[in-house]
Amino acid sequence: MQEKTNQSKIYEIDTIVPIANVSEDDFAVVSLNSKENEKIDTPKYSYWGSVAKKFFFSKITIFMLLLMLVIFLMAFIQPLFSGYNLESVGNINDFKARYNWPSAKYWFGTDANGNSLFDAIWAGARTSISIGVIASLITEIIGVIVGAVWGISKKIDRLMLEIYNVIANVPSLLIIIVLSYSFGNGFWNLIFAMTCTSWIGTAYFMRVQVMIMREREYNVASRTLGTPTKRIIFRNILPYLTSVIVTDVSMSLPSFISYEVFLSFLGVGLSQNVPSLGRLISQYSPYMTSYPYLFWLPVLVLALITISLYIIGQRLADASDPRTHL
Amino acid sequence: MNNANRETLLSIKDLEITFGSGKSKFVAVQDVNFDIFKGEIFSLVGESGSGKTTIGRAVLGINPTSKGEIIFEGKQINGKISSKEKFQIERKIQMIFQDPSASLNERATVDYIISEGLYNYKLFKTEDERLNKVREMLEAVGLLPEQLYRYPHEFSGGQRQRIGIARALIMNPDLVVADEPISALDMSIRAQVLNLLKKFQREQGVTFLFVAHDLSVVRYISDRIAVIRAGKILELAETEELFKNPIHPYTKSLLSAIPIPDPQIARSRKNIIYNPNMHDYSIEKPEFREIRTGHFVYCSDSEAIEYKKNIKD
Amino acid sequence: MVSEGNILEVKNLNVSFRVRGSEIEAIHDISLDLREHETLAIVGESGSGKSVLTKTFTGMLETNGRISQGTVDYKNSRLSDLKLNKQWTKIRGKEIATIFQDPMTSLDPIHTIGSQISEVVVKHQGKTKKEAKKIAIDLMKKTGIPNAEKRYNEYPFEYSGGMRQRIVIAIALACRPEVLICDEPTTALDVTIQAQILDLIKDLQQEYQFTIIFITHDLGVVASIADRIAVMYSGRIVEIGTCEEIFYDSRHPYTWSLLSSLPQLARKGEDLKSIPGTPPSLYKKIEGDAFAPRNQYAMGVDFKAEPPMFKVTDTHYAKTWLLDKRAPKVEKPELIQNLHQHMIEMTKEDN
Amino acid sequence: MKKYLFFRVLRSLLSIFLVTTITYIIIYSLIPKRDVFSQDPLIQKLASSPDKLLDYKENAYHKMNYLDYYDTKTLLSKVQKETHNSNVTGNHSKKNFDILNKWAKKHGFKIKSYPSSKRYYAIRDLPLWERLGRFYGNLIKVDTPWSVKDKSNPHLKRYLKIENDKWVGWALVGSGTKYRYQIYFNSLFPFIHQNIIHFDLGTSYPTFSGTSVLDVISGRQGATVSKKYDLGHGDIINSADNVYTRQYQSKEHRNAFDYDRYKDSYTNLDQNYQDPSMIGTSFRAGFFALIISYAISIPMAFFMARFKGKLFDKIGTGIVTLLIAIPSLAFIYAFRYIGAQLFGLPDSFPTLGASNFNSWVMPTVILGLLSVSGLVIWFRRYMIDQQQSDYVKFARSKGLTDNEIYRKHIFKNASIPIVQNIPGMIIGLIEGATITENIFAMPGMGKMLPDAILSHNNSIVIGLVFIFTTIGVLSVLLGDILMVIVDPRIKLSTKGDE
Repeated sequence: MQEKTNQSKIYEIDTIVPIANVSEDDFAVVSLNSKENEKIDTPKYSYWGSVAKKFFFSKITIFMLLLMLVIFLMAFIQPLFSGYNLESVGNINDFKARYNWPSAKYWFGTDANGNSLFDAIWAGARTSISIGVIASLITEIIGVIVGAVWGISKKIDRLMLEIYNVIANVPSLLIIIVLSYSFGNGFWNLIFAMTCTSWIGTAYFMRVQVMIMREREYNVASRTLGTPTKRIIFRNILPYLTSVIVTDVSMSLPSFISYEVFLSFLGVGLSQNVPSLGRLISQYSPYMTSYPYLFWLPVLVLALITISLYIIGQRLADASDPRTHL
Repeated sequence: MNNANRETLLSIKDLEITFGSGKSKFVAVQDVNFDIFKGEIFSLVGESGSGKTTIGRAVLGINPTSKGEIIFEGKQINGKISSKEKFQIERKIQMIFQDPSASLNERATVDYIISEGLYNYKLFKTEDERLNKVREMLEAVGLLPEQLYRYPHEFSGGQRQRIGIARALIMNPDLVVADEPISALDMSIRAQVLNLLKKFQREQGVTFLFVAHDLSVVRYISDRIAVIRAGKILELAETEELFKNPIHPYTKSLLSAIPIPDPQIARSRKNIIYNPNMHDYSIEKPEFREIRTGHFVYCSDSEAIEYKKNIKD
Repeated sequence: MVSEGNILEVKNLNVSFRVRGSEIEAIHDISLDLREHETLAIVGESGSGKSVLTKTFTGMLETNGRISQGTVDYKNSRLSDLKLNKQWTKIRGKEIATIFQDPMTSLDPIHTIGSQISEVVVKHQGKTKKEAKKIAIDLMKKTGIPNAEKRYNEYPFEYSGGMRQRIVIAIALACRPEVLICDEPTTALDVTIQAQILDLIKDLQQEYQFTIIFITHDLGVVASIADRIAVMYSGRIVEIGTCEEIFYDSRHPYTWSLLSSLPQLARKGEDLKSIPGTPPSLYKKIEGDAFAPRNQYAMGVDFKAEPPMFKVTDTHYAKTWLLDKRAPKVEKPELIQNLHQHMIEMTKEDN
Repeated sequence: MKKYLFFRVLRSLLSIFLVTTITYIIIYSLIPKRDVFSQDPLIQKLASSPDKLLDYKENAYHKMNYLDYYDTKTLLSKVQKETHNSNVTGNHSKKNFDILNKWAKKHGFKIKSYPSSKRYYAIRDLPLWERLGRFYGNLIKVDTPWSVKDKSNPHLKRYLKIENDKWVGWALVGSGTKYRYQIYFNSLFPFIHQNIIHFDLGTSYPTFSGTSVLDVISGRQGATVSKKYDLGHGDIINSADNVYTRQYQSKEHRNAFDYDRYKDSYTNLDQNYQDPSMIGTSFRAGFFALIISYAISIPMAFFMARFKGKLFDKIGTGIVTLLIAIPSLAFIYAFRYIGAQLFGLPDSFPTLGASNFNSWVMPTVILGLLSVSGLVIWFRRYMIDQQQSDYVKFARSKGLTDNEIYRKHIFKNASIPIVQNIPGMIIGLIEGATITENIFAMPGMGKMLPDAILSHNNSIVIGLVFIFTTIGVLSVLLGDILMVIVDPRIKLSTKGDE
């Protein structure tokens, strides 16, 4: 406090200001190292390091990450041992095996055919997750590449815009339903139907982002340095779009899973013998009041999958935005 | 100095640049003629929208031209040229940008940013050679070699602008277009950058096309100055000549607007406002004329006579 | 309560910001009086805290910032105690209005120019919409908008930068403020427009008698307009005095550097005088004199203890150890020693 | 501006055309045509009589434009008429075959014989382009006083006049036209109706067999209802007839009772049904869902942005995250469960039917809620972006209160992108409706689509694609025009070029 009042005090010129620890010698002009002024005091910055730091900062994120890991492991390992078969009716006449409420023996209970819901859910989850992940990957890869080229090249812009305008006006669920109807049922057919036009939405989104980027001065600078377009895309533009791309993935993953669920619910899409969460939900929806566990457990698992994927995606997108690193 | 004996590096002839087409067509630059001599700093001064940046970018081949020629080292470089030729010219003409925070790739290290051109033209044999070149350049612009692997946003505005300068000058260019390189910087930092440009001119004989809106800055740095307004060059002269004998009323107005760092003079000084309607060009068409040696003004015949009368020496 | 003749008083003001868990001091121990009807220029480079200081006068600090110490008084009210936005709306505009640097973005893009002026007239002068329109058109004429009646119904995107800044000024005038804070109003403008806007502000002050705080990083600009100048560096006022005192008799080495680096003073064939290095990062705690690392006259003491404010005259104060009795007597740089003489010669020569 | 609009509309039409054509080609070239019978119960019944089965199948293909099919009787009448050879019969013989085959070759047909009777019939596979040609050729039908060509009624008057008709009141009445009332008015939305231009999207099969696709989608549904028609002079008639749909009926099909009632040849008419059409059902639910969705999201986003970082914002963000992350199916079930348990609302539309208000509540509210999350996220984002802008800072410095700034400036500026999003909302609603209508068994277009797919009703699928695409394209067009109205900076003429 003493020091504070001292600072505020005003002294006449050419007086001796009383200060501690200062001698007469300190009042001599010292020479400066001009390089010293150029030093940067802040610790060294690493982009991915900061992303990781920011990402793992939140407890919710870590919880969701663990949840997602558990679900993924269960979905991809458990079915290998359970040998679950959707169409198995072996226990249909064994009344003891039918309609068991969740218990120590049947963790998630059993259904009308005496099949274990626990097995069914993980087998279904595997299909649903696979579809979501594969469809998102395809959409994102094609979308980002096409979008980057589309945004850079003025030549193909007009043509692509026309194509986009045609496709974007049609509800995507309608496209998926009609295509999966036309191509027939099946895992890969469904993925094809889903990704057939979905990439163009991503590509358009990327195009807009790239066009915003394209006119930025640092890209003009790269052009004056003779940098080829390909390198401009990979070094100058895509790195800026990581957070945008991650955001897009985090939205598209749950939506593809949701599409699969709904299509299976309608009875379009996957073949009859492939288990999926959508199929389980649709199959068990009549039991909503009589044997609610049959219906609500698959719904719950489905919700947990998409929520964890979505939240992790959003957090990752936030973390990969350097504005949050400061 | 006698201009006839000097080697011309860049020559611009009857340049016209338009944007858009049809109804929305907009002529940004018209009837522009000037030469830049080897080793000089030539300044193009005008307000925003005058077309000065457009000309600078046309020289770099970023803006297409609609008429006229840009001749660099005796060869036309605008219009249709092969991409190979263009690539070779791109190395020789470099640019320094206005906004140091927008013109550097924030996701790349200083090392990559400065080396970008070296990579493109394979201007090094070994990795060591490249690193040495970059270190030398860093030193030359007053930065520290230890900052090689830092990212642009870790630097201050003035430092970033020096990175931008390093990136352009490591290419060993013949001509550098500096597009308002200091107007986004704080007053106290500006001098650093100007000194640096001057140093490269002096020591390496680099030629500069310096684009600015402020005559006070330009006076110190440039050898010759062209004043541009609404896409047309109105006056061109050697720096001291222009300041001592400004002829065109627009130049006079620009000069009168320079803030004077002296309270007594500043308060009494009158601001000259230029009215473009003062010229009557309905009968006599204006031209770019040499009023006296090396001093060109855009005027009509009768104006030229008038101007010549008023020249003091 | 402010003293007689003053309209605003700042005492021992500290402002700090919370950034990522740590406290950063943006304003350090500033005391300042604003006299009625004067024009005070605050000069400093970006990050020196000049805008932050004036934001405390209108309660417009960013949400992570706060006044950690000291007081701000305006007439009869203690501004530093105001918390709610509601209390501030009595001050903002009506008492203290601000115009900002970028006229291109200061106006709402989807409302007409006219409606944005009359909105304020209705609010602060209690007029009807019809009366407000008349007043708005008058203000537009006064700020030099030709064809004001017609342009009343145009949108901001139809105006040029200079014209928009005139509109921004017209809006500020419509508030009838006592104090007008001009936060770098000409930095984004061309030189000729800058000169015109400065003239306009001067003329309007003559007519409306408001007090001006003029913020800029260009010392050259304020010579014609300022009555007093405060030079800021790293959150501190390092020198304050009348316009003449700052230009002709400055005492702080930072002011010297600012003056010497003005391009108008440059001599052909010599290097421009520049200030080496960069301003200190706010993240780092400052010890001693903030300017010391860039100060060619720095002494050992500058790295150890913060210099106090020394009084040069009744109106002139500087915060540098060079004014201590123990310090060696340092002459200011030769370039600015005979500034006035030099400028007279130069203007003569240049016609 | 006009020129831009013209090209804009032209492009929209082209979009509709392209999407419909592509769908048509994909469906008709990829889906085996025999699939249409996979759900058809008649196939089983006819299995014992192969001739009838074949006739049934070929007739169906004919209706669906897969091929042209002439059974023996039709074939013979064609051939006899053209060759003036009355000796030819349909019986299996070399002579008959030669004559028939000669005709068939000339017209690109193939002569085949029925499996058991061995009598001849003719078919011609239609190439895809010809089918497409027929589809578009028949797409638009304009009704004129010369539309009716009935040889049995040579004295039919041909006119159009405006008169006060005793059945429908003031109307543009036609004679010689297919429809009696060309333009008429009534209390149903959109109050002015026309019968001049009709779209024909083909014939539905196997469900709603034989009905035109458009009638399936736009015709009212449910039980018939009687209405009172007051014809003046105390003459009151109680009838289920929908008099607005009176169409020309040739003499041979004429029903004496109807002829007596209407006193002219326009006696072919639909009934009045109590429930709205599929399209009507979907529109009704969609329209109110749109309103619900905006009514919830806009204030919610407004206050979340207004109190950014505060409790309301945090709770709102949590809710929105959940809404986005939970698959819509799960969300709908959960909500349906809550609605049924807590408010006693029906969990299926047909339980109480379209006439009961309660049936509409849940499907509409849930459809609206489905779009809330997206809208809230975007509107909040736009508002927050606006908060940062300089003009807000300036508005504050000129002494406007926060309320004024939010209401007059931020809200309006943030609304511009929202207006642009309206088409997206409508397209999203179509998707949402597909889900909700199925879950609530609501008889709308959204439910019709999967129904049509499961029953392999290709004409309906294409018809629905056409309608959905048209709605999508028109809403985008609408969005663009709205943008010009709300944003002074945009001029239509430049927007198309840039």
